Amino acid sequence: MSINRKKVFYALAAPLGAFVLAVAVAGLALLVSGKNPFVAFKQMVIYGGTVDSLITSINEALPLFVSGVAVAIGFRTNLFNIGVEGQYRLAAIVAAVVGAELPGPGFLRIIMAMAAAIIVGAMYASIAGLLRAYRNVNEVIATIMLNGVMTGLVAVLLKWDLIASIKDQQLRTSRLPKSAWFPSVTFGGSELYLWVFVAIAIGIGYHYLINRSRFGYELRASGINPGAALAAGVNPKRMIVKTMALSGAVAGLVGMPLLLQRQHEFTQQFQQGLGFAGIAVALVGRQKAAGMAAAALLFAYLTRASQALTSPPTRGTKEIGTILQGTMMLAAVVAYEVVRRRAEANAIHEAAHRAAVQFAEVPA
Amino acid sequence: MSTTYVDLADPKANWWTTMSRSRQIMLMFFGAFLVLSLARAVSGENDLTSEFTVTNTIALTLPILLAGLGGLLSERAGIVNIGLEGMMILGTWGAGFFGYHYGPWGALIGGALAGAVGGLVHAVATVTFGVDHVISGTAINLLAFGWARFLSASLFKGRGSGSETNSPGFDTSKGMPTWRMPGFADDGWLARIEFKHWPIVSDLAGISRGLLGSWKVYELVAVAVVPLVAWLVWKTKFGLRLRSSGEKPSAADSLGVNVVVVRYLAVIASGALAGVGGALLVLRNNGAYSEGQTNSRGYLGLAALIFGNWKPTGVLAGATLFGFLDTLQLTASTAVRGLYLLGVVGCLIGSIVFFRRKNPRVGRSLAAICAALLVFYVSGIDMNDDLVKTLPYLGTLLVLAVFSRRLRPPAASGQPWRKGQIT
Amino acid sequence: MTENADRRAAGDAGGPFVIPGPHAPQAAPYAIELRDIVKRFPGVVANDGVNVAVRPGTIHALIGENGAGKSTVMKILYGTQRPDEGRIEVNGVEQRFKSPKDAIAAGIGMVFQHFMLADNLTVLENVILGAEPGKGVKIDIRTARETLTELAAANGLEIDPDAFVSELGVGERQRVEILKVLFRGARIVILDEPTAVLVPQEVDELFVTLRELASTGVTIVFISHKLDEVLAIADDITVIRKGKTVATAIPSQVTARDLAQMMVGSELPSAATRTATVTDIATLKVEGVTMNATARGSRPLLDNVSFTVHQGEIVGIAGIEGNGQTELLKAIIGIDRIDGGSISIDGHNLVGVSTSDRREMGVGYIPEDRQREALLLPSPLWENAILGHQRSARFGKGMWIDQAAARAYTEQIISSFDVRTPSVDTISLALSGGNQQKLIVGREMLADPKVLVAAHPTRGIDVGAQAAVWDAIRDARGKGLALLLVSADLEELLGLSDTVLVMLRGRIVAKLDPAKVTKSELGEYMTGAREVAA
Amino acid sequence: GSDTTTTPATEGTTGASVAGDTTPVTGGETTGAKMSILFDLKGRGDKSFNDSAAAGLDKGAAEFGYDVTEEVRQGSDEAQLLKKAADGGAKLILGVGFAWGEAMAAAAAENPTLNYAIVDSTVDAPNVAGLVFKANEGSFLVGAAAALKSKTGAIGFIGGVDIPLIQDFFAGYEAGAKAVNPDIKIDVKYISPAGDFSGFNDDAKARTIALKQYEDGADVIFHAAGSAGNGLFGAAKEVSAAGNKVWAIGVDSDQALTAAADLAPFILTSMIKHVDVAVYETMKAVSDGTFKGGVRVFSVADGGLDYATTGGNVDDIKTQLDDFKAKIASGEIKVPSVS
Ligand SMILES: Nc1ncnc2c1ncn2[C@@H]1O[C@H](COP(=O)(O)OP(=O)(O)OP(=O)(O)O)[C@@H](O)[C@H]1O
Ligand SMILES: Nc1ncnc2c1ncn2[C@@H]1O[C@H](COP(=O)(O)OP(=O)(O)OP(=O)(O)O)[C@@H](O)[C@H]1O
Ligand SMILES: [Mg+2]
Ligand SMILES: [Mg+2]
Repeated sequence: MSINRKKVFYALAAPLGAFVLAVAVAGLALLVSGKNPFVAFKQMVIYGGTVDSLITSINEALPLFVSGVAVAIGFRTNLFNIGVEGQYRLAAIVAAVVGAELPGPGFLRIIMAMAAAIIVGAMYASIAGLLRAYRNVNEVIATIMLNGVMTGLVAVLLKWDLIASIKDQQLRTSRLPKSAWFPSVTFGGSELYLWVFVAIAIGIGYHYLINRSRFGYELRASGINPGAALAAGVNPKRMIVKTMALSGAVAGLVGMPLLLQRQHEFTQQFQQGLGFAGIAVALVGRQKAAGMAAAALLFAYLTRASQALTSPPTRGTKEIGTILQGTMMLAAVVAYEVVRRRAEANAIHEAAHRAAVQFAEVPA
Repeated sequence: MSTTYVDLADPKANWWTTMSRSRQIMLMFFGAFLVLSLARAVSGENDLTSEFTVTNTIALTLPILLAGLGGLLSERAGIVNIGLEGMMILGTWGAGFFGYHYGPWGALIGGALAGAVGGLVHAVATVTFGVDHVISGTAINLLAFGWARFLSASLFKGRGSGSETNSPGFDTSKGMPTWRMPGFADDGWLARIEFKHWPIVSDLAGISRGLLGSWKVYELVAVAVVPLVAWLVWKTKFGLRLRSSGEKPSAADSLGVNVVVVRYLAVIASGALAGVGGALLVLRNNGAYSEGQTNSRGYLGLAALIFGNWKPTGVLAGATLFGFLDTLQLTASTAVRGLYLLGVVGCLIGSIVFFRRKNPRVGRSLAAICAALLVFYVSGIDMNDDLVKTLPYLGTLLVLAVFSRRLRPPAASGQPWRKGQIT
Repeated sequence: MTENADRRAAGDAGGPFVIPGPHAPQAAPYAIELRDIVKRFPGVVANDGVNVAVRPGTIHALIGENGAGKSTVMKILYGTQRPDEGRIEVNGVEQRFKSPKDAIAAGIGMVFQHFMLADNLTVLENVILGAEPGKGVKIDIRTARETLTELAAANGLEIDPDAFVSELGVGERQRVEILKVLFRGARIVILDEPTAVLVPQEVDELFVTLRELASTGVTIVFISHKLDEVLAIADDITVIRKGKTVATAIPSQVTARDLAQMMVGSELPSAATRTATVTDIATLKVEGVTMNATARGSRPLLDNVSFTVHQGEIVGIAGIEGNGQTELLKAIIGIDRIDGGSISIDGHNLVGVSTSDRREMGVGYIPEDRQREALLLPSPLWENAILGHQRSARFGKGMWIDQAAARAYTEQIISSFDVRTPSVDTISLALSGGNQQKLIVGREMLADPKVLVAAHPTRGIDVGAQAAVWDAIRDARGKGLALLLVSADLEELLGLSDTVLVMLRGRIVAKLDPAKVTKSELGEYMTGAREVAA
Repeated sequence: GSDTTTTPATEGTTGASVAGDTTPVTGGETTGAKMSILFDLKGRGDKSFNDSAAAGLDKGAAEFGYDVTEEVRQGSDEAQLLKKAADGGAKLILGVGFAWGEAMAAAAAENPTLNYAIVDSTVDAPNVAGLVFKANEGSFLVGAAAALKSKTGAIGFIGGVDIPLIQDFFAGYEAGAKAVNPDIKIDVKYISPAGDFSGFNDDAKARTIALKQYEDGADVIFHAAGSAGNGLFGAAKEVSAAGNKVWAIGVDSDQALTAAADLAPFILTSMIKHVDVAVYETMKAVSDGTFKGGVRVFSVADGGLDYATTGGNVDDIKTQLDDFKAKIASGEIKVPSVS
């Protein structure tokens, strides 16, 4: 009974502690800037609690989650794919062109666009994989550099009049026909992107592939101990290329909810930064499918809720959202560690207690 | 999650690997110079080695260099620092704030202090709480952005030209002298030689004018960090403890070294250096912090660190390569044509090296690239400006791919470790 | 002391193995006196009343099963861990060490069970770390080098101060470890299984050094599983079982058999196998295999190596570490590429065959560095148990892994090889080194390999468990296993092998009949002191 | 963590509240209608585009008593913010910057009774006013000023990002310069390629480009690069300090007024895009009940674009510039444009 209660306490202590710490830091920041933190948090909670906010959070979490999965695949085999950023943008522009320009019924266009995104993402990431495996170029540099190269490639494509044109002062690809828009449902006036099912499928696929399949086993093994994996018959070079390709393939899908559900075209303005956000999602979610989903939702929710801070009386404190995200990220992991250490000490203490009791029962 | 970098390639012995390090470096500089000079002479793109290019390369290199050296201190002590970008942002902010109140020297010190605060947070998270280094770094990048804007709204808005995203400017030249070398800085005899555009001699003149001509004092301070870090890390007691904390913390711990303190100091210093890198951006431009100013230079510092195999001279080489290509890209799009020629020569040398190393597959592919570049060069097709802009990235990647080396990060870098742990 | 501790001490005093030890009253205080040390870890009581008393200037051996708590109590003495209960006295003065720094200040030095060396630093740097000579912030590297060179010469521990540790063999590394301790002027030296990785010649050299040290008044605590070594070197012996001191002894009054009984309560097993099961079917054939030098070395790693292992045969390979044994095993399993010659199994040439295909052909592999090459430390045991067999039909269908089958297999290993673990879901990091080794041996043996290449299969395993491994090997041999065995334990090598090959500088320099060669002769072949055409 | 130096934080508390209150607000006891202003990336404080809009907003709010909610887009939240504005009961929703376009088209269709306005773009809907500027015309004026002031016969242009909007500035600038001196040499460079908006922030790169253009003989440089333009001002000061007097030209608002004191003297003039006027007039129209959807073009003719005279640096060429202005307004000069 008491042990059970303790277990519950330890399970809840970390997330709760993280939350309290993050809120405290943010509250302090608000206080310092002369705003009433309670008013601010109330604004956030009220605004963040609307149906619209919740649905928006889900929609916005989709690309974050997929990006997290892409990064996590790399992490699982000790590769740091910092290039999801470049991979998804390049994939998105190609997918936009494929979806808009190739003939065919709507659903086929959606499939072709996603397939194109997967292929482009995988190919672009493979460059880093190949360089790492066969030229010993560290993938961190390679992907940082490929992100830089991507900006040039996207610019070239955007300026190529076969695939993009200027409309309303913006460079943009042709619009996908309405039939090729991914369906959505409306709740209380807000649209929920049904692409959420694709994201769920990606999460499930990721979980089973990594944890249940032979390929996932080898992938994890080479991440945990490359030497042992090699001795177990895993070719580390090929594993690097495969992992990067897989990570890139998923990365390619990051832009799809935006393309298929929101923008329906690729413009010079297409959302940036999702690749970097994915690193945070993957890490906070501990590279577990459910964890990353929770992290993505949390990040999206905080972004959304902090928009409340643009209204009086706490106007101009919206950065609290970013501060909350960063602090929560750190606080979450710190709290996990603290709780883990506490639990460990507690276990030792209990063991000692048991030993003493046992000993007392045995007559000398 | 922790990232380790594993070696895969195992190059066999050859004349190069058996040479002493200092000779390798000398030879490399000499080779690079010869190739550059040749490329300039043949292509007529005088900007490849002009005083102007060198001067601006220095300006664009230093922030990346300092971030990279900051990363070096941290990773040599075993803490991966992907928060360099955030610490650099804090540095720009601190430089903006302290510079406004206390002038250019204040900016320099303020940048260091603000960066150090970022380092301290990273140290607390990773060393004390054993948080995954990449998580902590990523969080710091987020936090730095958030705090910088948040604080700007309070402290900059309404002061002079300050706002949520900009600090009020200050005069960067006040009390910050420029050091000039007579005969180099002015249009003296060396300049005349440079403008003759003779092979080798003029190149030498241009480069030495750029290198020795004139320096802002804060730039000298920044450059002095390279030997300082090298000395600190390889010659001092603290340096040995720092390196051992990054190679095998349990060994250091078992000999009574306080790994925790060493790591704290290293990571805080790391933040300070990245912060100074940010301060240079403020000082070099217009004396004001401005959001987005760092533009991923912290990540580039990380790349330079890896490029440079976790060594100061290597970081210098990596940062300089990037700074040089970035300068060319910005100031001399046409000189990029000269770079084709450089690529031709580079690939040619590379292919000869690989043929001699009995690796004809790589040799052949390099020869093919060489031929393709040559055709491209001779055909005179102008490069699309958008692609020119990718030169620093492509160039760095190419150099790495051709001259890939055996990289060896500090063995314990990124690994979780707690005091008393034996592994 | 607590009441419990007193009662425990009282309870154990009446155990069956009390042999009169050195506990006679004496005038001078003990160099070390540990009393009723208790140390708990989550789920484990590592020390549950350890008592050790060491007379100054003596060599004191500490023995016990894997996991008995030897390393733990020594870590407590050195300050890396703090006891939950108990008292530490050094030279008669009670001490409470907060960190190794305090222990070092009290004149204690420790050589850990696993090397505590930074590979990428030089020998000199490793030695002076934390005690760097020089005024101010700068290291006086000249003085440091001179001091080290003198110290090394004085103690017969010659070594190149500027070599990187990564370039050193294990014997040399052990020397660096001892130099580290001496450099700090330690008067009490703890050595945790220093001989586990050494070949006999190196062991002899080490013992000469230890005796010299002891003669200058240095006190030495020595942990080993090799009981004949213990008898050869120790002045006094303390036996620990399940975290408690169960006996003390002096070598002149006990035999190895007695000691083993005190430790585990069972007979000392022997490695002898005399019934030949060798057939004339060549299973593994190695012909003229050559492997070129790496960047740093000058001689080929393998130089025209040829031999055959028949079905039902055990071929042993003797050699000092670094003479090509590792490379040979890696070439056979397909990790390292060979530059000449051929390797075949049942007549199939293995050129171009991947490691995973070789595994599927029935080649098993027990590597020499278990943590680096055989284990996924943060993963549960059942995942470790299928490593190398992950593609076998036994553990899954199509692209999926059958977890139930993997768990069942793990249970089988645990029971057949007596792996001490709470469950199949325990992570392998939490197993003691000896139990990790048993898991590895079990997973390779139970997979019914056709060929097994094994390096030091019983390294770090206590005497009891060793017997089980040897039995398993004999059984498999009887069923037709072709085993290539590399071992530093010459007794094991001579006892198990049908043929012994000696490797020196990448070549096979002798082929010997284990029945007709002695350990010391074998040692001479290994060092090149004696030469005979193979 | 609490990772910022405490000194500035505490020191700033007072400064903050003062600064916060200096903006003529808007919240609190205003009686007027609600409105939302949706700024472009970065929001207030970019010393250029957004600040110009903010100036008009502050004036309009004070005059017509609007209850204003301010938002800043972050690159992904445009639709959300528009929705929030509508839900908040705003009568006028004004987006600053073309990036609001797509989301606004959707939002306006959903809320046909609300009034929308967008700066720098157009939306085809009856309730959206597209407030567009002929930036090329304003740029023509400063191009002419540059050519008139140039002693070397060479001038420069630095664009933040290589996109049509910025290319339009160059088109006008070039035409203006050529109108004065057909043989003039114009260096042009964009900081970052289309799709990569870092060019609007990276003042180090702007500085490098400026130094090169000055080195190559240009003595007047015009920038359309947001806050990266500060790098140009720094370069102008540096080159001038070395004894080689050169000029920089600001953009969007009168940058001689907002730049740091030591840089202002090097700003010849600025191409002023009166976003403030557009914002103010839109607010006025809604207040008066005369608001109309459709395209509202601001041009030199109606005073939407102008050049700045702060510092008196262009006093000597004022007549020529005003002559150009008149000709553009009358249609006698047709300024080229990319779109
Ligand atoms: N840090 C630790 N955390 C958890 N358990 C530990 C720890 N250190 C030791 N143990 C446990 O304490 C027991 C004693 O371990 P110890 O290493 O002292 O054994 P040992 O006598 O040295 O064995 P071996 O002969 O295998 O070296 C083992 O059961 C081990 O699992
Ligand atoms: N993170 C951990 N969690 C649980 N137990 C651990 C952990 N780290 C170490 N241990 C325990 O600590 C003990 C001491 O480690 P050590 O390296 O001395 O191994 P050992 O038991 O002495 O091995 P060997 O069999 O090689 O002699 C191990 O037995 C292991 O059970
Ligand atoms: Mg032990
Ligand atoms: Mg052990």
